[in-house]
Amino acid sequence: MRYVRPDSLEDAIDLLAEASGKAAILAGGSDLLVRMKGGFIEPDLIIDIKGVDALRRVSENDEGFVIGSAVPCAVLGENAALRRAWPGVVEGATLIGSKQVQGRCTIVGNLCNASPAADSVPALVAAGAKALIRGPAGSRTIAVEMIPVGPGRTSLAPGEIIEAILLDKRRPHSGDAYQRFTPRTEMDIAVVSAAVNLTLDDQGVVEEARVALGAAAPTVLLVKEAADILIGSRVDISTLDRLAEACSSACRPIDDKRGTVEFRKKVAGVLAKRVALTAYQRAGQK
Amino acid sequence: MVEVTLWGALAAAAGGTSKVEIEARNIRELFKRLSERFPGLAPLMDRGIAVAIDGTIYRDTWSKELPAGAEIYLLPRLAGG
Amino acid sequence: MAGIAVSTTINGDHAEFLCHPDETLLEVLRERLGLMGVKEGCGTGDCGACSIVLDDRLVCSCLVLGAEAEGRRIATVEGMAQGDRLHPLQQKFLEHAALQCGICTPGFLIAAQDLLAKNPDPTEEEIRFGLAGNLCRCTGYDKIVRAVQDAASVMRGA
Amino acid sequence: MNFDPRHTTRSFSSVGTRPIRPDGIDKVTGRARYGADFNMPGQLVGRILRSPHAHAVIRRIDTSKAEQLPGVKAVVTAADLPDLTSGDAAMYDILDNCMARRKALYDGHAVAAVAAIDARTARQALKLIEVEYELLPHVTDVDQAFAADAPLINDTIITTGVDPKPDRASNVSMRSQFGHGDVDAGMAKADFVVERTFKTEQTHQGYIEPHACVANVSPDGTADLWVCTQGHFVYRQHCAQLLGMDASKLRVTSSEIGGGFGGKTHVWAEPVALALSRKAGRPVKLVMTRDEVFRATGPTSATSIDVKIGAMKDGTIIAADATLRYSCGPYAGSWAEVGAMTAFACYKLENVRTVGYEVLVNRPKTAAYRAPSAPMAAFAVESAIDELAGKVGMDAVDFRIKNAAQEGTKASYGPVYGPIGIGPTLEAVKNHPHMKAPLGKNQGRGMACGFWFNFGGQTCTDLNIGMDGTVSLAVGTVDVGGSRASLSLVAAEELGIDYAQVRAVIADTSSLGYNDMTDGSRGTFSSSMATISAARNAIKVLRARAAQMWDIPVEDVAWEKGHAVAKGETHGNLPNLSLKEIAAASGTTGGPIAGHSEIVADGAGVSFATHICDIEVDPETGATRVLRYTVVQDAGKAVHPTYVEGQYQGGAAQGIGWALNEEYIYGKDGRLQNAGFLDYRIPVCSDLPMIDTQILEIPNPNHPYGVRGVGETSIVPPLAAVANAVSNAVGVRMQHIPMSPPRILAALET
Repeated sequence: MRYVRPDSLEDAIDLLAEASGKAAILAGGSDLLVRMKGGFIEPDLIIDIKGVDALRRVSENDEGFVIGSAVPCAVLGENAALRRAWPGVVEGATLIGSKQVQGRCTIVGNLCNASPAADSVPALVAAGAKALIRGPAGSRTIAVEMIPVGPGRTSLAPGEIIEAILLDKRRPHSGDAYQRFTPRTEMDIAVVSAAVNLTLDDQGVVEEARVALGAAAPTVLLVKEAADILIGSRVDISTLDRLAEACSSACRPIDDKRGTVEFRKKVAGVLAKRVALTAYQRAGQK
Repeated sequence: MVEVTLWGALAAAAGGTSKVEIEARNIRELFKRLSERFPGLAPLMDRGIAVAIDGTIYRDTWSKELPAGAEIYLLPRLAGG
Repeated sequence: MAGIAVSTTINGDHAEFLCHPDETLLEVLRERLGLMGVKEGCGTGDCGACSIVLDDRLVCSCLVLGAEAEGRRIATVEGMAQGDRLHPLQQKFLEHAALQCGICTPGFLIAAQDLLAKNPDPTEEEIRFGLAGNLCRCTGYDKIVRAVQDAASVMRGA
Repeated sequence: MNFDPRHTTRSFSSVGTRPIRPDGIDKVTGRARYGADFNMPGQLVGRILRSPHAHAVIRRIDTSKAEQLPGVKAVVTAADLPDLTSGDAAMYDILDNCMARRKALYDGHAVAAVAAIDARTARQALKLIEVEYELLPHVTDVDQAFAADAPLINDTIITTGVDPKPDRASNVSMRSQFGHGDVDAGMAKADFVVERTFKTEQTHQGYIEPHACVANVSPDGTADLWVCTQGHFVYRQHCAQLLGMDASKLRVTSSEIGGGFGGKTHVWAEPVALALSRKAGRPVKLVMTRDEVFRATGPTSATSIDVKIGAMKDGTIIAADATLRYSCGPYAGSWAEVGAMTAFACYKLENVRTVGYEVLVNRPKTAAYRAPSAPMAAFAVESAIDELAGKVGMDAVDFRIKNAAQEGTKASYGPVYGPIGIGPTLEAVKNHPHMKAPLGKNQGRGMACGFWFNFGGQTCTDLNIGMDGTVSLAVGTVDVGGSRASLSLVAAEELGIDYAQVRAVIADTSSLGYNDMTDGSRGTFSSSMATISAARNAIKVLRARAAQMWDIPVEDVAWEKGHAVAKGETHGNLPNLSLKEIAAASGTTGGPIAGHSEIVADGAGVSFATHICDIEVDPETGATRVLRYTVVQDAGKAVHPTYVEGQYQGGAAQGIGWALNEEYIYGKDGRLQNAGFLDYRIPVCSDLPMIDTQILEIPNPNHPYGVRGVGETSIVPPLAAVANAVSNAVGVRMQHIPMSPPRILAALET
């Protein structure tokens, strides 16, 4: 086993592409080290990408935000501009694990771990976030929901690294929100979760909407029917009830140690209602 | 002479008698006489027996005297956490 | 398996060590450097007993590789007292009996120190959520929260 | 030792104060040494291979490849731990649990172990051990295991306590029964009857420190064991017996203990570590991973309990009946028996019957957890009592006060009570401001009572007075939460000196006589009794030395406030001699001054508590939030009130976790699915409110200061108190613990 800490992204990609055995990328390590400890993975090469300065920055340009793949979630929570523009995304990112885990974990790691219960992913999906991918064949940009293809599996090709997550510049009257259900108040994994991202017109009517559910299917679900219910509404009670219904029936969850099918279906709807209301209020204030 | 009450499982092993009159001055004598009279109690006594004397439970003080007229109650010997 | 040479600063002092690529910082601190105050409760980042501060970030040292410590600053419970003067948090933990078995105490002290550095006057709720990454099975947290409140007020006054 | 009535009016000078504990500094500076914090020169790393199967015959174990791996110094299997238990069935079960012999009986059962030069070699070696299993049908659920057609776990288990003796084996190892009166006749007379079945899931003590030890067997057969344990003397006995050693040749030193709660009263890895060290000829350190702790150690029983209680219109309980099925892991146990004894212990009952069944399952061997077995029985009974109070139309507290046991009541488990504290705790709760505080929407309040026996046991203490007049107190009960402070207070009190002049340490097994372990709430109760006795013996010596120094008869020397005082007309004018002065002269008055004590600390006195809980339930998600919690419990006499409060709060927090979220979850494959702190959810700081405590002091007549054990009772009421609060909040009777959100939501929708 080898540990390397390249200082450029190119070096990191070369190392990954040339690795003879199993290579693992280390950013926050909060998933990788747990899997290594449990004996589920024994990489021959660990590529620590935190030596690449560009990956450790959050920047804002004319198109929006660029979040480097090695930025710990705690840093996202401390970024006032990001919090203002994408409060739901930040909510998701800063709910992962504990303060201790927050200081390490990254949204890209959360995405690539490809757990259906990943806390930061539903809000990213609802936000229409994109992943900037670099690999031996060059770079490409795809929607984040295209990355996980099933529990623990991603669509990344061999040698590919996610360089950054891109979030659009916010239009006026926009708001997003994320909530998850956990039995404990902290230090827990989502039993089910929901994210809603809305843009209103000048009259306060929903013009654009995206609704995403976590831990409700093998990958995060983008529920178009639910979004369609919100579009054209002022998020009144009957809209919310229909939204809940649409979310509950879109779920394809499983029974496991964290929750039952019935519970997940029901609570997905409840959470969707609650986050839609929060997102609507946030959008109305801007 | 003291009257001794046996809890369920012990009474069953003693042939169904739940109250026994025993000539015993202390717990040691009580156990000795009981095992002489009811050989079937042996496995249960090996597992451990506690003696409640007027409501206070004794597990190990076999020299404890059995006052005349006291309520003597045999219980399983328990452990705690 | 080649050893990796790491140079770092621990509790203000320079420290160097060799470690394996898959060795966690927790293992290095405990087994190579003798800093046994850093405890292992789970090894998976779920209990907080191995909490340390790594370059001003509170982390679980079981979720950090030893090799990652190169060039960084590490603070552990062993560095909290100044000579024979206890840190106010240590003193208040003693006075409030904020520990029973004490295995979680080093992690709580480091987490509380980090919390108060960022928020010198926290509410009870902020303390509770701020320390939610540290498990204690003995106290029910009541006396820990009180000790942190008391230490915070001493530290603000000082 | 009987309660000294002087103490009811006496003002204590040390006992009842709240000084800083002597071991505190080491614990806040990281210097305290726990199980894993000790190393020896040349030490190897031990690791255990565990069965991934719930129930399987071990056909063959091939360790040859592991043995050939460079760096591996020893591999052991059951063959290295021959059966030396000579027919002692309980010890045989412990042996089999330490290392599976014929069959693997649960997911996590140890099947082999290695000692290697480092952890990575040891891990690699485990992968090279080949075990051939023949899978057998398994059963992990207590009700399924109880059923007649269940897979049989041990074909030699014939139910005891049943007449006539059954002619075939089953998973029920014992039936036990307690009670008096005529339950059926009583029930027939009742105006109101509540009958329900309750279930509780299996929990773990959840101590933060995994089991750890360092074993060192010398070629001459002597050995040392450093270990985190609640009872190093008991570990010595067990290890010596299982390994065929003389107990005196095995010296066991207890490390600081990072939580036990009953889970460190049993050996698991220690005999294996000793066997590895013996075979390798080098010290072996063995530390469990968290995964191993959950899969292989500790858990409580899972239970299924039927309760039926009848009351008259005036609120008198006329009959009470319960059948309790407790899982005990794959070995015979006596857990339901304890549940059956404690179930109705809070009440004055004319007609009562409890029947307990011990049920074998393919889960880890059940271990004690803080007032073992009582919380589940209390959950079932106190839930039914609450419901019955409602049917009668009485307030829940008043109904309990009306039926509470008192001095002279024949306990449901048999004997007649002496002075007890259930009534006073209920009165205190009735008058507590918490009971009168208003509740909001979706909020509910519950209260419940709890009972625990408390134990004493064998205890040995040495009190040595140094030449400078300071005192070393050596005790043999492991300090799990501040007892060194309490015992120093007691020594200071008895000798009449300052707390700061006493230093208490936990002695190893070669330095002190045998001590039972710190369990059954006995630590401070028994060791304080032994400390008082040791101090009184030392005072006898001090008086004799003072008599020598003054050259007067010893009968004329009294001991008052830390001084020898000459009495009588002839020498009443002699200036008092302080303990320090007498100690300084000890070299010429007969040598060292000490007091020893070896006692059986019986007469611990039963313990009662009543708890109040406010909870809010989110009716859409089933989420719960504990808003307020109050513990009222009798301490007899609180030696160090801060640590008594700590015991009350800690037990309540564990009970709340059990009530709401903690449970072992097994898959259909019989494997444990949540062997970690992420999915075995013990409460975190933000889950709990402050926990208010009220200490009642009703002196224990069998202790010189009136002390009762306080450690365990606080975990008995919370399951029921929380369940009653949730039931009151949602208007549906909760019958299954933990009341996880999916269970609450499901209950709301039926």
